Formats: sequence, structure tokens, C-alpha cells
Amino acid sequence: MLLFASVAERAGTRKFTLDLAEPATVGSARDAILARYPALEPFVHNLMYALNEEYARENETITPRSTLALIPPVSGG
Amino acid sequence: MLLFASVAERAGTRKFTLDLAEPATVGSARDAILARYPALEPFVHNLMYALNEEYARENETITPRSTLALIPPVSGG
Amino acid sequence: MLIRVTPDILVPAEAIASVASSRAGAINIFLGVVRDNNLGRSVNYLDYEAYPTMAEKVMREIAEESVVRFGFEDVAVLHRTGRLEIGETSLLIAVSSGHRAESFEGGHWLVNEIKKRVPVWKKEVWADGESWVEGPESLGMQAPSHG
Amino acid sequence: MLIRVTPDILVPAEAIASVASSRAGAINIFLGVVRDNNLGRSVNYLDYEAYPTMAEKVMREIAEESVVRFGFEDVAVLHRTGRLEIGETSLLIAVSSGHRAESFEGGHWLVNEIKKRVPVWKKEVWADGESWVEGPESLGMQAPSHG
Repeated sequence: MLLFASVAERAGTRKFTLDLAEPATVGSARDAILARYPALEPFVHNLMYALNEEYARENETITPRSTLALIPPVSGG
Repeated sequence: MLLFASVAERAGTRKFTLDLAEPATVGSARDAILARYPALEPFVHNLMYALNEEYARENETITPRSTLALIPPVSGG
Repeated sequence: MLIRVTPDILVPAEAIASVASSRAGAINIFLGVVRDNNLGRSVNYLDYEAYPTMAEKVMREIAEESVVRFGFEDVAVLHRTGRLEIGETSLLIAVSSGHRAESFEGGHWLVNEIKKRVPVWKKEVWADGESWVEGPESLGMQAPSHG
Repeated sequence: MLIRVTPDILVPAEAIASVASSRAGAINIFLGVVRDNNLGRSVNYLDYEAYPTMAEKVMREIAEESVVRFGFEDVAVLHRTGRLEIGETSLLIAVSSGHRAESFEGGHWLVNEIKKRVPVWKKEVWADGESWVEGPESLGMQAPSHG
């Protein structure tokens, strides 16, 4: 799992691994992350998700060794 | 008088002086130029005029030692 | 197609050279620059963070889409990360095209899409606090830092 | 405000540096470049002629008008004259502004006005002839040279 920017600061971590019950989806992984880092709750409504470096929907399936990233609203440029 | 680009090539000159009967205008100067360089006749309908480095109308008055330039359609950039 | 996320200074001449083409009549270059103020508040500096591998992937997708949409000869997109001082360039794009209209229109489209889709974040640092800017044009969270 | 008609090579970095401002969040740069073809015809090189003093005067007027219209922080307009080979830059403009939208819109306006109003002319030279281009987008006279 990868966290960035505001989300990484709030969780106090940028990278960790998660054991998920299969079949896992982006949504179930997100719920497992929130259980571990409840401080992220206020951020959730604004998050997007990237699975293996592609934007992904909540119902997308996660396979072992996938990389899921939580993407707060971007502000590059 | 200053000529440029296609007009200068056709007339075979880029700069000359002209004695004009007063009161002279841009239009009367243009007619005097055409009398001296009849080869410019086909260009006239497309010309603009600059008097002392400002675009000028045909009825504008020319005073002694003014600089009049014939401006073919511009194509810079 | 030059695509890069980097902590190093962005050099316009490199991007311009990379898009040069004998078929190009127009090259448009855009620099996103750190301004000394935002929404009425004085800014000391910005700190940019990226998801670098994904950011380059998305930048390349957008650049390729712009080639199809606007018929560009070539495109360069570079984004800088880390601490950027006032006046420094955070985003550098260059596009080459046959004619000028599409270089302006497509260059603008490219910058808009980059700001919407590329996983990069900026934190504004003021004299009395700091805030992650959330969303391409948003106000940020406006919370003073506790540091 | 950097305004120049010159036979020397145009250097984007000089124009960019000249418009830098701590209030600018966006810098847009446009290069008009000599293309190897025009209207289906292969071009060898271009020869630019200017009425230099008047050209600089008109360029300055247009630049000043763009500052009023688009709120630019600063503007640079440089036009090269003489023989230009394929890939060389004939026109270089740079504008700095608070935000990106006006830098693209106003930069485009600036280039359009320069092409309409500034007393500069280009001659296209092909393998088998040459022609003065008459008007900002015209075909030129298409007469083969007798030289």
C-alpha cells in the first residue's frame, strides 16, 4: 500500500503491506486500511485509488502482490 | 520614401526622395511614386502606407522631410 | 517524447530541443512557476510530492492523447518535485505543431489535463503555517501547521 | 518589456528571463519556426525583411495593448530578419501572468496581432524559384523567380 501527501502525513506512514482475505477488492482493501489508520476517515470521501499505477474503481479485484495507492485530490502543475 | 519586399524588388529601389507640390497628402505622394515607377501599378490595391513610422490614411497631410513608406501585405511571424 | 518527473531544475531549452521537427512551424512552451501569493495569502515556498512512476505513466498517456487530438509533431512534459522557491519552474511542457493555433489550444489542454490527472501534490508553506493543496484549483485545507 | 528586431539568433532563455516576475504563476513562450514545407510545396529557406524601426514600434504597441487586455506581468517580442534555415526561429514571444488561461489566450492573441500588423515580410525560397509571401496566411504570388 502507498500513501501520499496529506494522507501519508495523517497516517504517519507512506508504505506498508496488508494481508487481505480473498477475494479482495480495492474497496475491501480501503476498509482494511481505515481499520488500521482510523485518522484517515475524514479523507476517504475525496480519495481516488490506483492499482498497479492505474486509476481503479472500488469494485476492482486485488491480487496478491498488487500495489494499491490512495490518491488524494491532485494539485500538480 | 521607403520601399520594402516585393515593392522594392519591382521598383528596383528601396529609398529615394520626392519633391511634392504642397499641400501634399499620402495619396498624392503615392501617385507621384507611381508616375516614377509605373511597374508598381499592380501592387497599389494591396498597399498600406506608413508616415513617420505610423500607419496613415491616404488623405493624411505630408509635411517636408516626412518619411513615407509603402507597406505591402505583411507576412512576419 | 520527453516525459520526466525529477527533483532537478527544469531547463526549457532541453524541452524545446526535444520537440524540434522540420515539419513544425510552431513551438509552444508553458512554464508553471511558483508565485509569491495564492488566494490573497503570501507564499514562502512550495513542496511538491509525486507518485513518480505513475505520474510519468499518466503524463505519457496525456501526451500521447494530445498528439492524436491536436496532431502535434512531438511533446515534452516535465514535472519537478521537492522544495521549489518563488520563481522556480514546477511544470514545463513543450509542443511542436505545423501551425500556431493548435500549439496554443493543445498546449492549454495538455496543462489542464496534467493538473487534473497526474498524481502530484503541492504543499504551500507560508510564514505561519502550511497546507496541502487539494485539487487542481482548490484553496487547500488552510489549517495552520502544528510543527 | 523586451522588444527587438534583429538578424541574430533568438534565444528563448533570454526572453523567459526578461518576463520573470515573483507574481507570475505562468509563462507562455511561442516560437515561430521555419517549416520545410508550405501549402504542399517544399521550402529551402526563408528570407525575412523588416522596416526595423517601425516594426519595433508596432511590436511595442501590441505588447502594451496585451498587458492591458490580459493583465500580463511582462511581455517580450523578438523578430529575426535575414536568411533563416529550416528549424530556425523567426518569432519569439514570452508572456508572464498570474494564471495559465490568460497566458495561453493572450499569447495567441499577441502572435495573431503581430502577424497582422508588424511591417515584416518573408520570401519563400524553393528549389525552383522564390516568392514574397503577401499577407499573414496567404499563398504568396507563386511566381517562379527569373534569377
